[in-house]
Amino acid sequence: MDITLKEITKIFQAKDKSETVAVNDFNITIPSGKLIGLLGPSGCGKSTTLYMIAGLLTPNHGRIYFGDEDVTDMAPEDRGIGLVFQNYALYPHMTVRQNIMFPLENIKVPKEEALKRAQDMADLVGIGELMNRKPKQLSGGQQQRVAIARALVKKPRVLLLDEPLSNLDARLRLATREEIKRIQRETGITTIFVTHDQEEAMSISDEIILMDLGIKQQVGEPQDVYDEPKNLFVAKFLGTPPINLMPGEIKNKQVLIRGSKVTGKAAKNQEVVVGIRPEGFEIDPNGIMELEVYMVETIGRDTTLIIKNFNDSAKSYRIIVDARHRIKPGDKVKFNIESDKIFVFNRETGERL
Amino acid sequence: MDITLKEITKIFQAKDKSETVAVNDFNITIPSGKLIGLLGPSGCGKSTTLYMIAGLLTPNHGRIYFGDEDVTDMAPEDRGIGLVFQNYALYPHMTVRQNIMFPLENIKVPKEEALKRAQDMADLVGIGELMNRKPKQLSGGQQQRVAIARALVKKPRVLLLDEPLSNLDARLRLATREEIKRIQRETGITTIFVTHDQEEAMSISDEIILMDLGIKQQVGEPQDVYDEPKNLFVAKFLGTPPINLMPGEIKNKQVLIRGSKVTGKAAKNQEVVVGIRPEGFEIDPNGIMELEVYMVETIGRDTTLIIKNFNDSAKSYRIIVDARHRIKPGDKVKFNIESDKIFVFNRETGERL
Amino acid sequence: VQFEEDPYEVDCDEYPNHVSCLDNNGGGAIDGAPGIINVLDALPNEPVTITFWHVYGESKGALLQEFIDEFEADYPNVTVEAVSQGDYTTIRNNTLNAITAGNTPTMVVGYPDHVAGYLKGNAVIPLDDFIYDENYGVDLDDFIESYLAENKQYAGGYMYSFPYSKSTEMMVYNKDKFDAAGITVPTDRVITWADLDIWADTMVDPNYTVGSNDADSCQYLINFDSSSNFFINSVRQWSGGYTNSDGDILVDNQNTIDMLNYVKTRFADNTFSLPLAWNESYGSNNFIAGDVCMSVGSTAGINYNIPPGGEFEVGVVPVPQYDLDSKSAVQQGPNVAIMSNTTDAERLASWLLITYLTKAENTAAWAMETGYLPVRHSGVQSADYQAFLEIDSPTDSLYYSSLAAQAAYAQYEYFEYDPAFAGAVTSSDARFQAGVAMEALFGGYSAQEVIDDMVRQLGA
Amino acid sequence: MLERQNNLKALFYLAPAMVLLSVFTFYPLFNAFFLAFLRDYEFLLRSAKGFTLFGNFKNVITDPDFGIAMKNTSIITFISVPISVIIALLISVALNSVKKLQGAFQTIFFLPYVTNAIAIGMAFAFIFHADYGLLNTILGWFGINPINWVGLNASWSNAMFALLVYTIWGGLAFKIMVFLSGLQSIDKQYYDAARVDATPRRRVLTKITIPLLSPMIFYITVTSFIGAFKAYRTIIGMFGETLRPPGTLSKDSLITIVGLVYDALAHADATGKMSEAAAASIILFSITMIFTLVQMQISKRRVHF
Amino acid sequence: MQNTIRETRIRTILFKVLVYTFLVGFAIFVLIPFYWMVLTSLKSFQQVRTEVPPSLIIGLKDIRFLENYASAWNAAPYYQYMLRTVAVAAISTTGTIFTTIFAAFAFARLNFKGRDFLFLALISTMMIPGEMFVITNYITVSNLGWYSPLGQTQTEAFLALTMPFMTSVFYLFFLRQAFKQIPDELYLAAKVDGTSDWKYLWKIMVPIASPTIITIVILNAMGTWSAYIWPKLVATEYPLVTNGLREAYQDFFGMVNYSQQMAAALIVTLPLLIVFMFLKKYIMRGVSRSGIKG
Ligand SMILES: Nc1ncnc2c1ncn2[C@@H]1O[C@H](COP(=O)(O)OP(=O)(O)OP(=O)(O)O)[C@@H](O)[C@H]1O
Ligand SMILES: Nc1ncnc2c1ncn2[C@@H]1O[C@H](COP(=O)(O)OP(=O)(O)OP(=O)(O)O)[C@@H](O)[C@H]1O
Ligand SMILES: [Mg+2]
Ligand SMILES: [Mg+2]
Repeated sequence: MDITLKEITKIFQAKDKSETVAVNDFNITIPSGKLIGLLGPSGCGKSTTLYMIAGLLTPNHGRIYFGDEDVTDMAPEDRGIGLVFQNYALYPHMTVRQNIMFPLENIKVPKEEALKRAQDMADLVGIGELMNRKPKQLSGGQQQRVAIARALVKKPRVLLLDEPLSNLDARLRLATREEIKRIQRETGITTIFVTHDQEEAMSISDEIILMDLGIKQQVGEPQDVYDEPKNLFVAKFLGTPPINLMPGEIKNKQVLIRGSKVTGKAAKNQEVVVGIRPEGFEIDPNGIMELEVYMVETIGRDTTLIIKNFNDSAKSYRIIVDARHRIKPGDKVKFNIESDKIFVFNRETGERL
Repeated sequence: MDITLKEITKIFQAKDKSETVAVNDFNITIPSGKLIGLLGPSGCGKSTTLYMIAGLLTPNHGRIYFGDEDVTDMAPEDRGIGLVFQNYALYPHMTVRQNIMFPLENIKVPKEEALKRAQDMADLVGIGELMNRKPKQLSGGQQQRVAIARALVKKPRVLLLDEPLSNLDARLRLATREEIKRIQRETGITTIFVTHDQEEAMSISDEIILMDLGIKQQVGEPQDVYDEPKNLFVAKFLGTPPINLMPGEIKNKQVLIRGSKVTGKAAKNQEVVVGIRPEGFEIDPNGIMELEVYMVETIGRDTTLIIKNFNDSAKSYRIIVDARHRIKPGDKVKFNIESDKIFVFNRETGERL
Repeated sequence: VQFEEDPYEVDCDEYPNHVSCLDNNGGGAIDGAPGIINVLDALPNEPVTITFWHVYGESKGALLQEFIDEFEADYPNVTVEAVSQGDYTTIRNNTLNAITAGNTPTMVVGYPDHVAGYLKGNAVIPLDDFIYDENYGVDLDDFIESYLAENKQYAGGYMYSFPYSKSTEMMVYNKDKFDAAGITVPTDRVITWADLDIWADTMVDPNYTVGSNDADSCQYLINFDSSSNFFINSVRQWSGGYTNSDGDILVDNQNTIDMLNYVKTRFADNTFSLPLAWNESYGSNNFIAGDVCMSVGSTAGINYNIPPGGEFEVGVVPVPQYDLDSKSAVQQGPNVAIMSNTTDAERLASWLLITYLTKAENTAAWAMETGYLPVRHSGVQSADYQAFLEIDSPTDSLYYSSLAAQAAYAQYEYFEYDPAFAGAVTSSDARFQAGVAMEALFGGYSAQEVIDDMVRQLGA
Repeated sequence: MLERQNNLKALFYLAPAMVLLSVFTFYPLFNAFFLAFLRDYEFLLRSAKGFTLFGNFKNVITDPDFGIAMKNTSIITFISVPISVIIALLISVALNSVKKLQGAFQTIFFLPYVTNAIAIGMAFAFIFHADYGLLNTILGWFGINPINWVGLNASWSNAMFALLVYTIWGGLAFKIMVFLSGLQSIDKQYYDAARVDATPRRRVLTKITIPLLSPMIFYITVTSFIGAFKAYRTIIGMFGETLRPPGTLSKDSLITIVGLVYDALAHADATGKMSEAAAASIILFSITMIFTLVQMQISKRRVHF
Repeated sequence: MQNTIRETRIRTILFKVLVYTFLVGFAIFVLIPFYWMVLTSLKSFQQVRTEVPPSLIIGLKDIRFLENYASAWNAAPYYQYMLRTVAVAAISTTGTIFTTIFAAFAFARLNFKGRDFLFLALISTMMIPGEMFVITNYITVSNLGWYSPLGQTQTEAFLALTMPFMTSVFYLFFLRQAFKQIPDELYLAAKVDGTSDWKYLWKIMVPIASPTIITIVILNAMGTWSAYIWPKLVATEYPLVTNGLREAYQDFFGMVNYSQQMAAALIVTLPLLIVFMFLKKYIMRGVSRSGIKG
């Protein structure tokens, strides 16, 4: 069952009448059975969007459809939704087991089966031993896992996950997200997954949606969005370390940075912002760009060169190179730039050229 | 001021008398003015450790020293601590401004100055516009930032951060953690930082502590720990994608996997676990190990080869290679293994050999 | 708490007026001043403040205050703080507490059994020394005898209280109905229960609907406002015995049973009734509404029985008697006592106030306004009061009060008061149970059940 | 809560209340306890003959009304408390769930608290009046013959029914206010979670609201039980000093244990009566205490803090 | 599917109807005596006395508003009594609020020796009928010199009227329950923010528990407003409103002018109702607990 949001707008009004536009004219169709990653900076309206889909918030404007059905006025309890709240919202007076079983009891799953399903789900997220504890007696990550189990256990029609893994360690996170993905695949639940972890979003999502300031920025398959950002926001938002942005200009279909051509672009002459992904640099003694290395960081398996004082002393750039290159701070290194890792944006609108 | 934990043990006792050993005989000295990353799987006792340092929990056993001073029995409010709670713990009835100013009022900072400092701190974490909102009116990430601002604003003697960035997007996260690092450097506050993000832990920590099941596993500079894991747990825990573990054996000082030698090791013959970091594989037509590629994933800037059915059909291995290598699923590829990316562990104790 | 071997062995040198130090001569009279209280020759010149606890609400309280104001004008150095304590139960409880706290008012209004209780705490003084004092004494002969007797029934026969506000019962009847039924209620003799039986035959209509106000019939012939008084009066008339001042309950005998059985039959044939018949505490509403032809109630409550719009004429006569040879009418109403925790000056000032309040013209004035009766013969005889008794114009606002007072005086030969006793069972309890007994009888219980319950409750 | 003990600080915070309580509650309490063991105590003289262990208790227990009082007290307690707590709970929850007219309803439900006692008495007399009372009128619609609730010679059970209605009515306002203030401190998030989990309304009530309100329910239950064990004023209010329907005898009395205490107190001037009042209080105290302890024990498992 | 919405809507409407019916039903039940009070206060003395059965409505022309209310108002110096009652209520409520807040805090948040026992001891004091205290307290107040039937000063009267009511186990227990509902996390957060217990209490606990505190204020003020026995006992010359109300209409013959009495009762009740209406919004405006996970 696909989910369609039509011109959804949500405005919060505070007591003093000041308004916050949390979601602004949002249009999207989430294809049936897909897992969609919802990304965007903090406060951009992700949770609000999920809550509207869940029916906990009512949009000020616009309609929401599950399949062909207009559910805008449907009560949350009738929507068949599983939701992991960003702040868990575990029932404090229930044990882990009771928390997980709660949705099952609501739909009158026989006790025996409910117990089993709850236990299975808890085992899956690694809290099978803690079934008799109260939420207060759990660590943050354990609580989060209870929340996940509670949302998944009833096999909802639509699954909404609001940063469900933020408090888990990397390994558990990987395992859990793969479990979620697996369950989602097997059952074909349409799923929306809010996360701040790009790697996570990109690796499990069929598509990702990028939001900013309540407005949809780009939708597409993760790699496509990464490879072809539509605007500066998207380019900046995706990628760790983030893309390196430099002021440049287009002159005669050539993109120039500090006067030297880095790539070509069929566009009229103008001031632009040029973005180059950290991995888009190739060390080449004949490279077109010479940069002085300010610092070298080796984290885990990566070696990052940090460039400072390139054009703006406050800014620093990051270049990821193969660890084999033995580069020391102070070295001047020449680079070529891979053309598919370089993007040019209108300096005013941020639109990609 | 350095912090010393001496033989700290914390046992939670539930109503039914069942006990959970959250922290077990923990010994460590955190050098003055350093930023220490505390890592470990969910539920391993990180928060508990922080709470004991803060004085919110009393250890069942052991002493805690700030410098030479035994603070084990000191009240939390006298310890001069800043703490970002994993669950924020914002005061629900106060506005953002009041929340941030609260610690300043406690130390009787003049109103004017307090207002300014609160505003500055809020601006720093990007919530300067939201000062008049109540926590309820904020997004998850915004709440978390209020919590950070509140902990930092009073420039505490000791700063304890419990997954302070888990709900922030990558960019904000980077920016915030760098701000934290900067403030920490400038003021020399001894800081403990709990995070699940290894990259984060490794990039900002002067040292990292690894915990598991309430027990300290390894302490050291991040890269050292990564490069020289003391035991299987540490090796497994650090690194994304995680290290590839294969059963192997030592025979005549040779480490064998499925009979073929991968490296040497001066140890007596035994069954071992061999760990190879994903980035430790080098494509080499004459490589010592031939593997069939099951899947190729390109996420952002990385290309990951996924190997299945190597020796255990349930397990898959991940190899990260340079994106230049055009490899398709089904290809059989030969690898050499970098000797500093391969670790050998006792199969029983998990100790590194 | 102090422990004493026997609290009844009071040091009589120290407490010469304690109840235990007095001979109980069975309510006999004491002649002359016993010399227990030191009566000052004159009020000192320093200011004296006395506190007077009473039970009077706004209107009676205001009237009392007028007397006090006059009194204070006569004795400029005396200040009287008159405070209403609400009702009799409250004043008694508050006074008991005050005694225990050693923090009493100077004088209180109360029933004899209250005073008998206070006496156990050595808290009231005998007034005899004042009564017989040359300067300040009063002529006891001027007081209505039964009032004096009531106040002398304490141990030792001393007067620990002094008559103050007295009332009795009278009967009202609906003249119009009687006229319509062709019956004349005799005013020259006491009505008997036999009369009632005869009238009931004509006037009680078994099919009477409440509120219909038939011209010549009623639902019940006669109502008794106070079931306690009804019981006590009746039991006396039937020589059933009630209680004595030792607190013995004397009702468990055949006479009482007979009386109750008789009353029960009269309840059954609607001759007699209690306000309970209409779920009321008093019968006045239903009397006015015409549901009952006659009603017995307190003289002080006469005005409640008068139809406000003058819908019918009301006659007032003495209470009917069963047996003309042993007539009985209750005499009730509080007395006043002076507390012992006081100075001689305060005592004297209090006594002066008491005598002032009971002065002939004052007791008469008080009586006319409140519906109580004067405590002194001279009050009754006073010109004002005599004029009051002679009011015969129904338009006069005091007309009915006057009728009530006349009825009262018609029966003052046979005023009877409740023996006062305090202790685990008080005379108030006995009176309360008497009422309960009558009501239960009305409710359908048998005479024996009622008596048994009464005896059981009074722990005889 | 911090795990560490801090007796001094606690003392500081407890001191104001404790000083006042010591003077005006504990001291009188011990005083009262003490009296129960005095022999032939003279209240007015504050003197006694010595001590007795059970003498006063024996007097209370052998009182013919004691058994009746015990029966009435238990019935009032165990019927009125559960019913009124449940009704108050339902009303508060309903009230909390509506938007329109909420303020008006709240005011209405508070009214019993400010309504003059005499008016209440009159109104209930009207409600229960056998001939034209509201209740019998309503029953009449269903073809039920008029019942003599509190009138002349009304049966004990009818009178008790009326008393229970009256008691329940009288207790609603306070309970509703307490529950409302308690409901306010429940995080709305739990209701969101419950809705998403498709929880039927009844289950929201029983599984979310009630457990989360349990501290207040506990409070109300404990204090209501204590209050009901002490029932007396309501009976006076309804039946006057006789404590029973008019025209009945003591076996139909609705007297309670506190009624016995009052009875004894009303004779404070009689030898030993104060001690009996104290002894009756202690008997009541013991029963209530046992019951409260049981409740606390149960609440340990049921009350979620 | 569209059906579900309709069904839900119908269910919701049905449920609403049910809820409102329930509320209205009980509202009527609760209102009867109050309505009675208003009704009686508007009837003539005559009507109240003689009507059988009493009428449930009253014709416009039968209303005796002015008559009853004016004479009720004049029956006692209510204005003066109210002022005094307000003062007494203000003092004792302030006292009660402070002492119970402190003690409830200790019981809800502090860890000290014998806490549970002490708490039980406090609760147990509620199990003794209040009149057992009255006598001793009366003696105490007398011994303290705050009361004497002879010449009590205004100050002494206030002391006697307020001091025994400056704290209350009943409200202490209530507040402790409310305090216990506040998440521990906030206490911990405040601690590391360097907050003293004192400040935490006033800045965090009290604002969050404000619905309960307001409730206590209302209930306690109400208690003073209807206090009768104690003022009667220890402040004979400084009556409070209820004393005024009761005594103005005390009569030994049950022939109270109910109309006027009810009018007076309403006059006396009105200020309280106004205060309640003003405060009740604070009860309903709870503090939403967000910003705490779990
Ligand atoms: N109050 C408690 N009662 C019982 N057990 C508890 C309590 N608090 C924590 N624990 C247990 O102690 C262990 C350590 O908890 P802690 O919160 O320190 O973990 P953590 O390392 O912070 O985990 P996370 O990363 O998930 O937050 C966990 O297993 C947890 O379940
Ligand atoms: N109740 C509210 N009243 C006013 N503003 C609100 C309210 N709830 C949310 N907002 C604002 O709406 C915007 C969107 O909030 P939302 O919770 O959807 O953000 P988000 O994308 O989930 O952020 P995060 O990643 O930080 O959780 C934010 O700016 C937030 O401050
Ligand atoms: Mg969010
Ligand atoms: Mg934690």
